[in-house]
Order: sequence, then structure tokens, then C-alpha cells
Amino acid sequence: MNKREYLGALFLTIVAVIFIFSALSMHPFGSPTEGDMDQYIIDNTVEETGANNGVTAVVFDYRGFDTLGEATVLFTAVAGVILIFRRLKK
Amino acid sequence: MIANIPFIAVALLVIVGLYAVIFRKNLIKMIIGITIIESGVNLFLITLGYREGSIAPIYTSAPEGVMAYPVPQALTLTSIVIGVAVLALMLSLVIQLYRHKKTLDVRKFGGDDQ
Amino acid sequence: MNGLETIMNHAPALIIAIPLLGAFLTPLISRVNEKLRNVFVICILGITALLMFVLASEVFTSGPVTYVFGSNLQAVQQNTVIRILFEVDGLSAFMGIISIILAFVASIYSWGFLEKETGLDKYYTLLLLMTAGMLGMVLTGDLFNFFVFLEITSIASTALIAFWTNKEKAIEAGFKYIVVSTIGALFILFALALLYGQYDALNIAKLANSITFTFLDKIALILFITALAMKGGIVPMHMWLPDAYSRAPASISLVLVAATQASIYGVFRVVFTLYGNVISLPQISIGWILVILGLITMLVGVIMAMIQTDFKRLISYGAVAELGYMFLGVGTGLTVIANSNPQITLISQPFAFEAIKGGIFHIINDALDVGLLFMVAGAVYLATKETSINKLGGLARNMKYTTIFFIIGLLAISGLPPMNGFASKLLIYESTFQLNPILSIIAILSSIMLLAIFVKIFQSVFLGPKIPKFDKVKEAPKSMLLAMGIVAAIIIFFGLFPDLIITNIVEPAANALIHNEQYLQWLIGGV
Amino acid sequence: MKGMSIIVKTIANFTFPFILIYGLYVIAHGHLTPGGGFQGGAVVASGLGLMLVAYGSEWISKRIKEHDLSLLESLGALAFIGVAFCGIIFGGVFFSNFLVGTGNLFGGIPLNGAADINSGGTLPLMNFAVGMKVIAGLFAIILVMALATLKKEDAI
Repeated sequence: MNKREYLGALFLTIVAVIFIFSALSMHPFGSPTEGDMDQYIIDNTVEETGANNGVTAVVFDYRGFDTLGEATVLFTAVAGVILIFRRLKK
Repeated sequence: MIANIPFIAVALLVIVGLYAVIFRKNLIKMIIGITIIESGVNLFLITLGYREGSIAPIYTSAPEGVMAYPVPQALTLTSIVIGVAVLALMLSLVIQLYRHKKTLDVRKFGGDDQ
Repeated sequence: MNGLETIMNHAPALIIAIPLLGAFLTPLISRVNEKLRNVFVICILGITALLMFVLASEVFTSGPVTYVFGSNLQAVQQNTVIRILFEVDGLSAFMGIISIILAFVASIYSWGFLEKETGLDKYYTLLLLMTAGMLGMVLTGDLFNFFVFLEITSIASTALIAFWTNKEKAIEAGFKYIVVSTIGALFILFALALLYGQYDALNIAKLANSITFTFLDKIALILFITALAMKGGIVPMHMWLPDAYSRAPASISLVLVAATQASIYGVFRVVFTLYGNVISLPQISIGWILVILGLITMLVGVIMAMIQTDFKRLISYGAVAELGYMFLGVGTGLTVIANSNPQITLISQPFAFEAIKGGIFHIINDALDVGLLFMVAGAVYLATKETSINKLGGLARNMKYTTIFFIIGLLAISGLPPMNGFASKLLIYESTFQLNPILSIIAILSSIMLLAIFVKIFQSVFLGPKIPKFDKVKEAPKSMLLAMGIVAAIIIFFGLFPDLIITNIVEPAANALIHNEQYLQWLIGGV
Repeated sequence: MKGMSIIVKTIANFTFPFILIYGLYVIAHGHLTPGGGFQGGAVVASGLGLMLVAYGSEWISKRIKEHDLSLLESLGALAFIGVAFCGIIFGGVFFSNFLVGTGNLFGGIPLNGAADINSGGTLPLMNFAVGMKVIAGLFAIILVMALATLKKEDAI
């Protein structure tokens, strides 16, 4: 064990304690907080977006801008991979 | 407390992944560690939206009943796609590193100083 | 007139959408002609910069602007925020200006700097994407959206850091960067999921309004600060920063400075706005944590800079040290404010506001100074293909303009009077002195050491005897000189008229930090 | 990567059309049933990945060029952001769902859980744009990485 590994172990312990404690103090599984945002979406999806699939309605309509970002992430990754494997000589 | 088992599973996944990133010496294993952390976080997101006895938030010939929250599922979808993108980029960097060094051992890659 | 008004109404969306559109079009245009592509990228960034300036002037004069995506309907229905919205306040506009200036300058600089390289279509695509990512990070009012843009920025930066794939160290730096930033981003995702699970909201203003500081909120705060500081290169987590800055092409180092600062912006936004309503609770000592992190960052940066021999690596450690000043300034302000009611504090202890102003002003100064120095290092590398300080020498004879720009950067980064660095550092010294004299003494000492280090480089790189190998060294291409000239002109302008800048740009940003009720007002008043 | 045996090639030939159809179905019905552009795109791209494994990356790279895929991906992204820009022109806000409720293309609103493909406003258009983008993007990543592991030193 060198110095680096001790630091790593310390970091890991702290993170482990944080995550375990937050897991224990979460609300019970299966009964989330009564959410007005989600309830609104469940109630109004069909009238507002005309889509039967609530998840697609959130992905492309209510949070459509996130999806633009998500599509951009994929675009970025493709550009990055092609850039990394390009030929260096013209 | 027994009802919190999915959240504890999330915590364990994150810790296992972080362990792999910090202590494993093989670059591919480090990447596997990162994907495990990512699965943990995705699992956390998806469990947040579950309601006892709920059905999927899809109206096409849906049975009666409460619906699970749709937003966490959408967030998980986004986060999975981002995960794929990051994974692709990390693997291509590792392929290039392997070409240069012919090894995947972290200890063979000396940093400049520190 | 009508068209112009429409564009103005949609400015927050267009600032992100135009660089994205440009990025999607670049591969197509690149097939037609290479020169056309360069012009196209510069034009796209120029238009974005123009929109950003117009939007910023509106924000600075008349308060925050919100833009709801996707619906004409009200964003707030029965006090519920359904859709994603952009919220541009003073600080966001300030950071947006920094990002777009650096990206614009980098696009001009790249023309000459990377002329002989391959893969430039992807390079320019990624540059535009990175710009869009940074702008999205600073303008968004939604936590998950922040995460998405953070990932765009870090993926684009990674690929660009590893641009010189024939160099093993560059790829290594890219790998280090993506591991650190992915883990940081996943922590942020976890933290925002914790908040979402409790309050069923993702909007920053909505969350800030309903946060009650439970145990889980504290954990989320710790995770946010850790992850964003990690991505911002604050000291215990700074190991990726010098590698990434020094191995990337110089034009990318320039933009990376802005990307790092966008993460620092995240720290400030989370501490001051998201947790703004609960931060004045007495048991919180986030302010002191920021101050101590700032001091350590400053000292480690300066000490590590002293022993470096690589030109760009040395500047990178200088950049680490500069990050410390921002944390010191803002942290000092937060320490004082968090102790009691902000309104009373600001009247009885005005130095808190001064400290925050100094910290904020230093963000833009650091971006410009470090950016200029990186560009000079890039010009030297292009001319000599040499990075070690010990092997360089006597370049002032052949590279007159570059030498002048280096002198400007040197004076600015070490905070000497005629330059902009002096204005912000003076504010930080004065105000930290009133909190604790030791803080300002350490800050002044590290500035002096920075001066010594950079004078040493100046002497060994630009002065000294002629080295025969560098006899035929040419001055940098015109586009690079133009880019350096723009930044140098801004530095001198800021240095000559600091009051103008502070009252018009910095004060609205500092006000936006302190008064989070400005950020929340649309939620309470309705849109 | 060399191609695999005749058995693998035959089975890949046989299953590929089904994977393709299933993926396109998932994309097209994204607004009605579980799925959408990303999921369907991933299904089609993995079908293409199966062909790549069966026939070898050299065989594939003679037929599909990486810069064509990159072009296709750009077009998909442009279509996506184009629909979003149309929101400004027709709906007044970036990303507004301007088609829903108009009774035109995709303008219907389904009632009581009935599945009507002609509904959802801009959602199906965005699903198609994203689907095209994901197919091209994921397959480009697979192809480039397969070619990169194939070539020894000449790319460096």
C-alpha cells in the first residue's frame, strides 16, 4: 500500500459512508413523495402532446431540450471517436 | 428499513464501481468500474419513480391503476445514452493508448510529476 | 423591426441553438471547401457572441430573463414547473460573455495554429459543441439540463485534448480527464436525483424555494461541491488539470480555461442560489471551506509552478493558482454573509460585497490572462517545436509581437498596476485583509512568487543569447497575432478602466450571487 | 476482423431483416408503445453490428464508408434541430409542439387509450430524426473502432 492507495481507501470509505447513509434515509421504496410535477404530466400528457406514451412525451416534449442535448452528446462522441482514429498524414 | 433494499443496492453498486476505479490497475477494469457506478445511478433514478402497484405510464390500452412517474424514466433514458457516448470515447482512448504502450497496466503510465 | 424583435425574444434559445446548428452543418460545409468552413465557424461564433452581448446588456440593465422551452402555456401552473427553462441572471450573463469571447478568439487562433493538421472538420465541430456546452451550463435554470451540458462539454474537451494522437501523453491526459469528469458528473447526477426524490422538481429556482436542509440535502450539497470542484481543478482534485491544459493544442487550452470556470460557476450557483435560502443558518461554514480550498489551491499552484520546466505546464499551474483567488474572494464574502442576515451584513460590513466583486472580476481576468499566455506558448511551440524552457532562448529577436504579448500577459497574471489583474487582486487583498490579515498576506505572497516565476520564463525564453537552432524562427501567422491582439486589447482596456467594468458588469453579477430572491422572483410572481 | 463461418453468415442473413423491421417498428410507434427513436435506433444499429461481426469489418467497410455515416448522422441531427426551429416559426417557442391538435399530419389526439398512429404532433417526426441519427452514430462508432483494432500501425 503506497500513499496513493491510502488516499484512495480514505476517499472510498467517506463515499461509502455517505452513500449508505443516504440510502438508509431515503423514503421507503415504492411510495415516493407526492409529486405535483409528475402528477401534472400523468394527467395532461394526452391532451397536451397527443402521445399515448408518457415517457416519450416527457423525452420529446416536456423535456425536449434535454433530448437535443442528449442527441448532441452522441454526435459529440461520434465526432470524438472519428477524430481520435483519424489518419495523421494528409 | 427492509423497504429500502433497492436504495442499498444502489449504494453498493456505486461503491463497488468506485473500488474498481481506484484500486484496479487495468484500464479496461477501470472503465468497467465507471459503467458499474453509472448503472448504480441509473438504478437510483428509476427506483425514485416507482409507486406501489403502479403500471407503466403508457395509455395505449392501459388497465386501470396508478401510473409510475414518467420523468425519472426519461432522465434514465438520457443518462443511458450519455453513458454509451462516454464509454465509446473511453474505449477508443484506451485502444490508442494500447497502440502506443502495448500494455493496459496503469502503473506503466507514469504521470509527468506531482 | 419585427424580425429583430422575434430574434431578441428568443435570444436565450438561439445562443445555444446556433452553435449546435453550426456544429451539425460543419461536416457538410467541410466537404465543399476548407477555407469556407473556417470562415463559417468564425461567423457562427461571432453571431453567437453578438447575441450574447445583447442579451447580457438586457440582463445587466433590467434583471433576469427567463425562457421556457416548448410551450406557449405558462411554465408555472399551480406553482409547478413542468418544462425546462433557461434563466439568465447577472452571473450567467457574465460567465456567458467569458465563454463566448474565449471560444471566438480560439476559432481565429486555430486558423493559423492548426493549418497543417488533419481532421480539422471534426476539430471545428467539437469546438462548436464545446462552446454550446459551456453556454448551456451557464445559462440553464434546470439541474438535469446542467448535467447534460456538462457532459457535452467534457466529452468534446476530451476528444480535443487527445487531438495529437501520435503523442502518448496527450491521450493519457485525455483519459485522465474523462475518468475524473465522468465520476464528477455521475456524482452530480446522484445529487440531483436525491433532490428530485424529495421535492419532485428539477428546476433550480423551484428547488431553492422548497429546500428545507434535511440530511439528504446536506449530502447532496457535499456531492455537488466535491464533484464540481473536482471538475474545476481545485487542489485535492487538481491532478488532471496540468496534464489536460499542457497536452491539449494551445487553442483548446484557451477554451478549457472557460470550461473549467463553468464548473466553478456551478459551485457558486449551487452554494449561493440553490442553497441560498438556507446558507445563512449558523451551523454552515461553507464559506470557510471555500476560503481554505482557495488558499491551498493558490499555494500548491504556485509551488508546483516553480519546479516546472515545460512552458505550458508551468502556465497550467499558474492557472491553478489563479483559481484559488476566485475561491478566496467569493469564500470570504460568503463567510461574512452566512454569519447573519445578508441585508444587515452588507451595510455593516461592506467588504463582504467587495470580496465577492473581487472574486467575480477575477474570473474574467484569469480567463483573459491565462488565455493570452497559452496563446503565446502555442505561438512559441509552432515556431520552434520545442516546449522545454531550458532549451528555448533568444526568441525576442525574431518574434517581436509575441514577446510584447507575453509581457502583457506576465504583468496581468501577477497583478501589476496597469493591467486588469491588478484591479481584481487589489479588491481581494483589501477585503480579505479585513476578515483575516493572514489571508491577504498569503495572497500577496503568491502573486509575488508568480511574478518571479514568469519573469524567469521571460528571461530564459525570450531574452538571452542567440541559439543557432532558432535563427530562422518566424513570427506567428497573422490570424494568431490577431487573436492575441484582441485579448491583449481587452486586458489593457480592463486595466485602464476598471471602474467602468466593475460598475457595469461585475456588480450585477455579484448582486445576482448575493440576492437569490432575484433569481426566484419569477416563481413567486408568476411568469 | 475476418468474416466468420458460413453458418454464422447464413443465420445473420436470416435474422437481420427481422431485427431491422423490429427496430423500425419501435421507432415508428415510439409515441404509442414503449420505445422511441433512441431504443429503435439502438436495435437497428445492433443488427448492423451483427452483420459486421458475421462478415468482418473489411467486407463492411468496402460497402459503407465512415464519412457517409457521419453525413447521415449530421442530417438526422439537422432534421431534429430543424423541427425544433420550426417550433419558433409556427408555435412561437423553441421546441414547441406546433402540430398537435391541428388535425393535420400527426395532429390527432387519441381518446381513451385507443392507439392512433396519426397522433403525437412533432413527436413522431423527432423520433424519426433521432432514430436515423442513432443508427448512423452507433454504427459509425462500431465501424470505426472495428477498423481501428484491425489496422496495425498504419493509422498512427
